[in-house]
Amino acid sequence: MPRIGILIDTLQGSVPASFQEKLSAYVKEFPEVIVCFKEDDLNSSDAISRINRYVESEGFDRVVILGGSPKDYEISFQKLKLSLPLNPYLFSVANIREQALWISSDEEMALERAKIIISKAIHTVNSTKPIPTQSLTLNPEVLILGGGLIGISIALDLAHAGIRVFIIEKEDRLGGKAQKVFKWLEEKIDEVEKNPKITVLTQARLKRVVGHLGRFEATIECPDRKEITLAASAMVVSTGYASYRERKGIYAHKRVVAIEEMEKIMAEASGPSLLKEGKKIEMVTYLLDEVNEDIKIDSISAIRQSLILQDLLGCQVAVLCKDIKVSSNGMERLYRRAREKGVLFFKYDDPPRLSIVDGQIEVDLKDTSPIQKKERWPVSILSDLVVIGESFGPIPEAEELSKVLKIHLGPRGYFMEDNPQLLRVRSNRKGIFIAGACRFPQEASEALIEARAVSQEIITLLSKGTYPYDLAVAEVDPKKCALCYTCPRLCPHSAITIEKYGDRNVYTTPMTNKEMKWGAAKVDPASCYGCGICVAECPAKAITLQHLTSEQIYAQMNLGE
Amino acid sequence: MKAGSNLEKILEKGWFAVTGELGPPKGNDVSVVKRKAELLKGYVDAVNVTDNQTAIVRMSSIATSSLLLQMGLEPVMQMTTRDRNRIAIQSDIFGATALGIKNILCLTGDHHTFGNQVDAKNVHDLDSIQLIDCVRTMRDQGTLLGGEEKIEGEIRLFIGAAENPFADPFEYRAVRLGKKVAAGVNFIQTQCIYDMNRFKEWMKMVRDRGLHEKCHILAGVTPLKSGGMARYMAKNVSGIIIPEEIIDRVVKAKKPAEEGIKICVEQIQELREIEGVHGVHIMAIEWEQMTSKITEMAGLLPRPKVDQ
Amino acid sequence: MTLTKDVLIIGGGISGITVAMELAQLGIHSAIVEKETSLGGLSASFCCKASESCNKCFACVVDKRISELSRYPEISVLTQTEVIGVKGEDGRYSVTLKKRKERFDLRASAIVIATGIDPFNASQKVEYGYGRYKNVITAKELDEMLRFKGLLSRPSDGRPPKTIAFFQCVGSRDESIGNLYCSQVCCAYALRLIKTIRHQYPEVEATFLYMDIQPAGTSFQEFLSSCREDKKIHLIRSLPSKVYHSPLSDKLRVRFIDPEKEEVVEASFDLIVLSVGMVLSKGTQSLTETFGLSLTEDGFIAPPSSHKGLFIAGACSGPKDIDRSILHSKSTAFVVHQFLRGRA
Amino acid sequence: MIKAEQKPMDEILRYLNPYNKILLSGCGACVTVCHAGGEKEVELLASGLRMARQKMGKRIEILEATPARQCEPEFAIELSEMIEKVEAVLSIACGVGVQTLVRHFPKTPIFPGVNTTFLGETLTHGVWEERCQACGNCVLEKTGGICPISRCAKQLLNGPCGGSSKGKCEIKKEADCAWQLIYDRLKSLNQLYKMEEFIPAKRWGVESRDSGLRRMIREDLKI
Amino acid sequence: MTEFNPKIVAFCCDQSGYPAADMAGALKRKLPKEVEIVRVPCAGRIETIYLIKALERGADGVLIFACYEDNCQFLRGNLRVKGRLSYAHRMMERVGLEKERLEICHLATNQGVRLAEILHQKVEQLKKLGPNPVRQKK
Repeated sequence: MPRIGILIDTLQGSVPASFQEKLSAYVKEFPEVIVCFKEDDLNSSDAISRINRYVESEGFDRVVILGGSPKDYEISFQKLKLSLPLNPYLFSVANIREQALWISSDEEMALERAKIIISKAIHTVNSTKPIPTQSLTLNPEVLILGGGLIGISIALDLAHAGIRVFIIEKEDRLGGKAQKVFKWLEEKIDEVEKNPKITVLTQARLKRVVGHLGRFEATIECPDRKEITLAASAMVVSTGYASYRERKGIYAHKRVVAIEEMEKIMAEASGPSLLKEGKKIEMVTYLLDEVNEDIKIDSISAIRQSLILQDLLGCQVAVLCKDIKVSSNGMERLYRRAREKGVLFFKYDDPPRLSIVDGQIEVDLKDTSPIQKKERWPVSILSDLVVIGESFGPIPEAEELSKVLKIHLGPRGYFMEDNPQLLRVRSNRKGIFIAGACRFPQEASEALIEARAVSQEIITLLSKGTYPYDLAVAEVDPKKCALCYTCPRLCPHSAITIEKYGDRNVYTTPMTNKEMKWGAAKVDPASCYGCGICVAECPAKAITLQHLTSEQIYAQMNLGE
Repeated sequence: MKAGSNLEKILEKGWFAVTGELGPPKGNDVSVVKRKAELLKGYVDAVNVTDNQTAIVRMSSIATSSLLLQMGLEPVMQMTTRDRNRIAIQSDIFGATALGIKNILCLTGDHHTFGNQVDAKNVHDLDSIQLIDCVRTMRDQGTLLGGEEKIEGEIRLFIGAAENPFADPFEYRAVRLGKKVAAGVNFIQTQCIYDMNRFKEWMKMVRDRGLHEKCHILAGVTPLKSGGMARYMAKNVSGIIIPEEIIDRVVKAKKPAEEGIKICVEQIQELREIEGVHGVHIMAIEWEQMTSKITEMAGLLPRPKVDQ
Repeated sequence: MTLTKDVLIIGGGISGITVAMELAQLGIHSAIVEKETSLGGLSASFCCKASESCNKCFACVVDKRISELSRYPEISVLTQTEVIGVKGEDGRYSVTLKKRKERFDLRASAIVIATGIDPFNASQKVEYGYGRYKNVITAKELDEMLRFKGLLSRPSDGRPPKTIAFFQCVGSRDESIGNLYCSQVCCAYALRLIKTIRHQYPEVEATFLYMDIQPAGTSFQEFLSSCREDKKIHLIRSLPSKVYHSPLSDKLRVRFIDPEKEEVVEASFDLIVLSVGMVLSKGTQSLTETFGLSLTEDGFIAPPSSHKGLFIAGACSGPKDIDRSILHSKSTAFVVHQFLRGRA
Repeated sequence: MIKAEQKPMDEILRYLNPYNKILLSGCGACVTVCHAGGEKEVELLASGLRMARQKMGKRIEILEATPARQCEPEFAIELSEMIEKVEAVLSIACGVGVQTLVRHFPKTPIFPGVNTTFLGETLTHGVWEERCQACGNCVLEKTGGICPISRCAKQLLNGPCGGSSKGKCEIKKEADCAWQLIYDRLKSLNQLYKMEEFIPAKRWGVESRDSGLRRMIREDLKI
Repeated sequence: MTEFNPKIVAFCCDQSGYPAADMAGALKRKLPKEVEIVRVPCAGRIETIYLIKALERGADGVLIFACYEDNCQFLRGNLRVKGRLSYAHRMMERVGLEKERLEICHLATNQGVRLAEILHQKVEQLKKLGPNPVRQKK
């Protein structure tokens, strides 16, 4: 019979002494309970050492804590931080404060509740077996997909922190979209190429990935179809976004350009004015928010460009948009400056009409800015140049890549659905991170912060060189596995694979004592979060959660047989 | 001469043939057959007798066909593989020919779930092309399908089949016609045509394969009664394409029915001009009285008499 | 008495907490100094803004993080504590702290300032009558009402409002009060509030008076269009000029330009919610003097040169929502870690 | 593999009406994989039936078992101890499993708890589609590996009927036209000529289900 | 004749429902008497059979407190349990149990107040429905 020690956490007096007495009286009724004592602050490390002493002196092998929310204790006990006298899973918590004392109208009712909770907790410790922990060696090697602004800055961060980095770039050189925009990127690229810890593979394509966190093996197809295989502990997806604009009808006209092209035109501009086919450009109209309303990039570049055009190149600029996006640092001021410089801003609801009037383009719209003067609209702008917003989208390879990496795409085809629990930079798989515009097009300054956050996540993961994990996760009984592929399909973290010859499911035949190997699903314990989705869905009852069996759940229902 | 039917003779003479369609009664009321027969008599060279079309139970096409014979019309007996296995098919062919029926149209038949006996077990022992092959074997080899067994007496049938240029895959439809020709079909009646361009495209493919010389193609037409009908067919009947402008014409017209007839007549005239089209098949479904008017307006009257 | 830690973190909001946790995971010991009695700061008072499904307000993430904090023995938390002075520089700091009466020193190699922001004091916008009319409240007050009371009611009579108006850009993008910046979070914040209210109280009608709608997050487009589809949510591009109170009906009359009619109109509401902008907290201003930090032209803390061992995390470096505060704090943690490695 | 779906519970209840103690037996093979008759479904259905009967005021006792494969006699016979204890058996294995029990337990009524639907493929978790009708002489070689017997409503062998429109079947608008699929596939394999060849009438007789009980004998195995 | 307190089994997702329950406590919200809280790592862990067995074993009502859509720590768990719930509902319909006895409620960590409300409403509703008709007499 198990020997249980009861530990009453007085929680700095939030559990009245009288109540404590009643409880200690109650627990004595259980034969397996051999001792009951009090503690003031269980989260303190000296408390833990006291428990150690108790365990030795009283010789019990299981502990039930009567106190506050189990989450607090579990966090400090189960997360392998403190050296415990017992396996953390031989502790169980009866939440008699939040779930009894505080939610009951009177103490008697509270006691009733507490009793039930305690008996459940005792049942739980009785029925749990110790769950060992393991750990995984993590080599400081990281694979980065996409050598644009974000990929580069992560690579440099990591390299400085002493991590070996591989960059896989599909183009023939690093830099991606940002090259056009940021001059300083050149030196960064230079830095990357000089850094001994960084290896860059250009014109390369990720073909296959096997393994899990800490042991990813990526097969990369290099030019001349040569294949190489790289090992990495973690991976970063920073493949950026695709921006294109379908040019049909009037949008194909030579006087209509996209913002990115405008960037080039202005860069080439020499002298005090902007020329197109030798003619001076006087009126420039920006037409934004036609496609993507929810992306700031266009508004910001439009304001930046318009200032230069208006100020240095002697153009009159009008900016047409649904909403001007100024929600990033300093933009409101720029917006204000632009208006002071004479840039005109118009807001529209129904898209403006474009028409060609002897070589120029006339833009007509209904201005919806809240103003009283009638004559301000309908507005009609005869422009030498119309600059249209990009239309942003996920990169064409996104879908294929998501299959190779076994990570999800969001509804709009960008990497990962918008789920706060992922804290933006995490993917559904342990060890794979998402950064920058491949998750959603955003302006550089914000994306760079995201990049740093990813570096931080990776450093945290790799700094210790090992990844400890306990086996309180889903485990497959190979003999029961029906090989139905349900769990690999459903595992949200792609932690399950069908192992044709998994070492987990080796058993020996009685006669020959030969090792038989059989196919079965296999959970990678380090990548499993222990959510139990596969357990619930497995049609053959082949999967169990070590620390939460069906039997224990029924016991928690407390409905009897 | 395969069978020496009126239809065969007219086509062989190279005249422009006209066939009509007659739906048997949903019962055994012979007067219905009489009434409809009167409406068609003298305006068409032969009359298709449908075989439980759209899987609605009607008087059997064999019985109806032989009634028509008594009334002095030439029937084209339609036969589907939906309801008969190869035993029933072959015995029915014995019977039909014994009753003097000379034309047969081999079909797979509308799926039974469209009809009024949805819980039936369909047969589909043969498909339409295998049926053609079966009839040809009986006629030309004088044996039963797949067997050496000689048939007592001789089967003389002018074998027809349907083809739908408006179903998909379009590029395959002519090929499939080729299969039917290879299986031994003598004449083809098409699904009703509204999309003239697609039909012409199809005919070109047919000619490229030289099929128009191996069988007679009768172009199918159906007068539109109303805008409603046009819309419904365009939307719900797969394998029928009705161009918007035609729907518009009927919908906008003051007298839709007359407009429908007018369109039909124009179509016939247009079809006549197409190389390889040897006749028209007028499917005036439950509107038989219009057949006379259409043929008259289209200048297809009087129907030629072929000397016995 | 004197404590010694690797890092001192000033401010126990989501940013401070995140920095501390990130560092703890790297084995770096830190102390969080929080002037209030409990951690969490501004974001801890936010309610969940889900409707049929999650609207990505990140409030739940804050609660989770706070509860996780006790996991880390590397982190010591000093509540009701304030910074009085600092000695030393370049990674050798001794900070004097005051907890209630007692004063004590804390030695640290790096200092992270994560003091966050205060909501703009709405009474400065006299024309909106905040502080004068009971039923003019700030979005924060509404948020707390929903989180702790769990119901929607008018301060004046406790009855549930039928019509609510949300004023955007109160204290943001406003030259008249010298705040020439966009607080970046208020649009999404207010719209989420509207959405969750509409979900829990389908009879309520909400009017959203704004200048420009600022996007936030990956699925904002869908979110926005779902707001537009809702017949009982009116998005009007126009900032109100004045609010009047009609004592008899106890309603609030709002004057603004109707962009459709192009003329000044008046509409009356049961409750007015002001989406107040962000300003650097008063406490922080004195801090910046203590540490000799400079402010940006928008009045937030300008990033100091990293070799000093002084770092900024979260919204005190410029308006941020929870989401981006967390990201920013993580990135700061990275820099801090690098700094300490460099010294070791 | 074989696919099946559970029969409506009221129908099952009707079968079991006269009995107060039954065995509910699933199968560890196909019906487990298609989530229709595995250990879990046994447990669920048993629970549901007990509740329903309890509500009728007519309690029923249910033994539960899930042999690895009900269609193998030896596995079936393992149930005999339990079956002796009960008045009837409800089997949620496929039709084969049910009849294996029937063959070995002449005295006990055995009822089916599922409808055996078809031989099919899993498209995604929770979606299955028929692929084979076990017709007994396979035509897949002629049809680019797509089976018109199981996937064409009219089981045509010489190309699509007139109801094939825009790649869909006119009988089931959501279903692809098998012959469109065949056409596309042969096209991509450059084997369209196969669709020009006339496929003669199929031998539905001898090998097929229309020829009464089919039995396979491998002389080399059965000695 | 003592008054009828419905017995409710409340499955609480460890990511939302359970912390919310704690918060309800922390805010000193009173909860109905007969509530059994079953703590699960994710609503996705809840098998259909648990729901059915809970009813069979005499629970008057069963509630699932799961995360909001798009906010599941494990991405799809809350959706999966929704599917299983619909299966259970179909079965209950055939058995003749009211759908109201089994329900899913979406919560966030910080909605302790809402959790308390829901529980109280449920109790009222169940009092109207009366005791679980399939409860086995022990």
